[in-house]
Amino acid sequence: MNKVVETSEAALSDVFDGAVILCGGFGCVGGMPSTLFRALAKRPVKNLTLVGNAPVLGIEAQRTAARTLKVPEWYADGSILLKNGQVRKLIVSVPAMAIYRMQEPFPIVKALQEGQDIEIEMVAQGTLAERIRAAKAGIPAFYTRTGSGTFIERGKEVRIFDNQPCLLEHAIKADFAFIWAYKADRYGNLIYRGTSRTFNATMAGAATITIAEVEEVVEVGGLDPESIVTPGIYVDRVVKRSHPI
Amino acid sequence: MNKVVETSEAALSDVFDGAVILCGGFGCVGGMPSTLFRALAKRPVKNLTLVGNAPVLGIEAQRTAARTLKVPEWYADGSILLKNGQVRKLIVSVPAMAIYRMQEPFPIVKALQEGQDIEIEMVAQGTLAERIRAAKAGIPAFYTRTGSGTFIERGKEVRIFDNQPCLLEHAIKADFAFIWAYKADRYGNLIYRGTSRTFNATMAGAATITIAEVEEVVEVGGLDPESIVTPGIYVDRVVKRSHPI
Amino acid sequence: MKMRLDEQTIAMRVAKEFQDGMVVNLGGGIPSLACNFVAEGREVLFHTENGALGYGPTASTEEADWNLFNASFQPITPLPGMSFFSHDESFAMIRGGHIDISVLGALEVSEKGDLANWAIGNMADYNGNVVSWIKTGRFPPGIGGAMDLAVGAKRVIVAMIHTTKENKPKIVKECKYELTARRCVSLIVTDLSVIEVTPDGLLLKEIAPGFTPDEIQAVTEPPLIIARDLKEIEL
Amino acid sequence: MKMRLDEQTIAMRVAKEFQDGMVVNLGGGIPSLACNFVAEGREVLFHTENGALGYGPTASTEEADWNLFNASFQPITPLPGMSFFSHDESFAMIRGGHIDISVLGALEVSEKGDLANWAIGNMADYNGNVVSWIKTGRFPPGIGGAMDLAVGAKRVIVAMIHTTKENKPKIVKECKYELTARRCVSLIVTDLSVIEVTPDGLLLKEIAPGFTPDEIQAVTEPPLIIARDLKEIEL
Repeated sequence: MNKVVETSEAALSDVFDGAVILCGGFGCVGGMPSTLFRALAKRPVKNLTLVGNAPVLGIEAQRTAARTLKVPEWYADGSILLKNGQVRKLIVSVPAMAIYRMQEPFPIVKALQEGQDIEIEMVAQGTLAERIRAAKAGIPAFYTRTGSGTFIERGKEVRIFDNQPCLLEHAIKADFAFIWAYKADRYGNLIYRGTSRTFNATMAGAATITIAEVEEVVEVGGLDPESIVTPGIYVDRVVKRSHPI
Repeated sequence: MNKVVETSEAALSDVFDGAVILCGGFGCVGGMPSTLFRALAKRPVKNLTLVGNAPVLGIEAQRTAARTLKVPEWYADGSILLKNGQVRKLIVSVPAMAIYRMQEPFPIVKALQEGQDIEIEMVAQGTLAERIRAAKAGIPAFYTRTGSGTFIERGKEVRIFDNQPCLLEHAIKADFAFIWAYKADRYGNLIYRGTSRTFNATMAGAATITIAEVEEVVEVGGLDPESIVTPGIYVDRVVKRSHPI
Repeated sequence: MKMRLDEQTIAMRVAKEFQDGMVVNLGGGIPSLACNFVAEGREVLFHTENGALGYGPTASTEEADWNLFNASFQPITPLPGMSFFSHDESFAMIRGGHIDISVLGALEVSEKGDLANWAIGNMADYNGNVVSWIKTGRFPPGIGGAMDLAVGAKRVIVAMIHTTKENKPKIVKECKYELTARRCVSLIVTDLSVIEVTPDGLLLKEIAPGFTPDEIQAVTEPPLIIARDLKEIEL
Repeated sequence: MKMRLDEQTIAMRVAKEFQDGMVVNLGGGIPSLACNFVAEGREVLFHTENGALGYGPTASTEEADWNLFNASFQPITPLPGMSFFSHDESFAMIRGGHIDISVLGALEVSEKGDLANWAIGNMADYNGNVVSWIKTGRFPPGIGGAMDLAVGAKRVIVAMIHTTKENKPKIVKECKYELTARRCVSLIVTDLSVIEVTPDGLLLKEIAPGFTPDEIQAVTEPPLIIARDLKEIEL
């Protein structure tokens, strides 16, 4: 058993037109599977659905947020797929940020203004995380109070539990999960680092194929069994990142 | 902030008649919060509901299962509450085991044969874990295929997702969680050991009050932030076990 | 002398609400400043949506590490007793009622405690179509963790400037912007006042130095109930 | 010479199904023995409901550690690459379709692949009242993880003795005992045969040394389809 793949190109050679992709990370530099996004941008696949918290903010937003902290040159997120016209739909919590004043419009704003036809499903961040976890855990649907009485409620079943209106939310079914991790072994066991764990650990195992971009590959037995965050059962392919953070 | 309580008696002084208690562990010696069960057996509370995988098998079952392995003298599970007539209801996956031939009947069989009036709700193990996790996570209810087409289905809402009939299952609301952990700090951060993690980590934070019986209390900072399994947010009281495993 | 509180001072007043042992989540903007003002002798655990509990003050540029950020995209510092977890676990904490206080910024708060804090506008202005809205590039909306925090935290405190830049009330009878959640806000701390949301209405409890209740009422849409023990904002 | 497989040999035949890289969950009884027969050169990760992946063979009494048990209450040994997790995570793996093979014992299997393996009897015998059943002390039922495994694993293999102690068929037209799940079993491995559950019915594929298809049919309630390439059970 060896889940380590030599190149990111090989790791995502079977991504197909119309694929639904879970995009790891939170939306800032730490934990973003940049190498995988770069590799996919070179492949002629289109009509992709990107699912994530804020997967298309782009590098400019990072520079604005980071202020004096340096954003790595090799940084990339899902916005490079957006720029290429490869994206058909976003299922996200934050498509762009109102608070930042940037030189250029956010990538999603630009794509829409350029005439791209992109569907956007806005999801509350916690509901997004839970819908992804539900897919991993074989739970087809669940109820949550989040979003009740807001525009999120539209078109959804409302049901009362403990006198509180709750919305029925469905698992998000995805074909691929692109995630980042700090270290892996060839079984696919993963550990993370600090707040870069975030959606990466949530998405591992939530898609048909989970591909992990990692900083380091260690020997089997090199990760403490008590401290493995993502057991290898959830990971299909591991590829070493070319650029360390 | 100091969640460490000096004695197990003090840790559960507010357990009340009719309380619903999540019982940690899996059903065998490792991970069973024995000290807490012993302490509660000394208090005159009754009409308790015990929730757990197999919380009332008793020490005889352990001896039968363990064969030549020695069962510690101080071992106890929820069956000591059952023997005292303190239990009104069980929500469990395994109330007793058909496979073991023991000298005496299982504690639940004995209690019922002695005329105790005890309600028993049988739950599939995974559904039990998920209903407990749902309570922790603020999910009032969810759907699962598990149990569909079996006696578990009786009285439950059945709904089709992806052409498969699923059952609506509800979060289990509990007043107390009795759990075991290996190490804690005074913030209530916990780590476990091997397969003794099991339902203990699932139940932490799933009840109004979570009480952890631990082998060792370490200084704040003594647990690796990447390896803490149960963040202190889920734990209300920590008490050091008098008997190490 | 009249003196509006500046952002740091609003955050300082909010931080007075943090008791020893509490878990507090801070939203972006003014709320995020409150992590620097915990009272001496109190241990408060700060939670961030992207998966950390027990972080310290904001990091300097030299200390900053891309693997140690909060949900407002600010670098943070580690503290002993800190822990990291996945995003689903983080929102299990939020949705499951494990956060003692959520401090959020607001665009509008209604007299019933309805909160609007994630969209500067209303879907109705765009025929209910979020894509049309985003296409305009005008304040493209983003939900983030606010909806979950607003329904899940034990207590929601709003920290904000009392009025818009045009001096219009942000404390209103009914929110016009898209809602975050209904009837969720307990306390409003602004540069002018501290107001509690009660079943009887908005209770003016504290007031900025030199201001009169009438002056606060003039920039607040719903009628204010004046607390018997109304006092100057205490820090 | 006629030769029924013993329990170890049944487990050995089952283990032939385990391919390199697979995740396999073993139920109590005969299934639990299969962890000792993984083919050379294959790495198979064994999963146990109580929260471990990648454990090794059963532990000896000297090696046994109360913190290292499987769900069948047997001590297990650690292996490099092993991991531990909570019970909810363990069943996310099971329910979520991450287990390649679940090997379960059975009391009855129907020709459609229905499985009964957790209760020796039927609730109807006790007016549908589980308390009345348990009170009798006769084979008190316990569900455990079987229901989740039966619906969640990619493939369910039953490993059992072909008949009851009274030589009655356990492979039946309809299960009379309480069901674990409907239409879940793919393959049945017994001391007498290897039978695949197909949409057309039960396909007899392998047979114990010295036995004839008629002899297997005689202790099997539903009609068996004889595989064209029927062969002796291979180990």
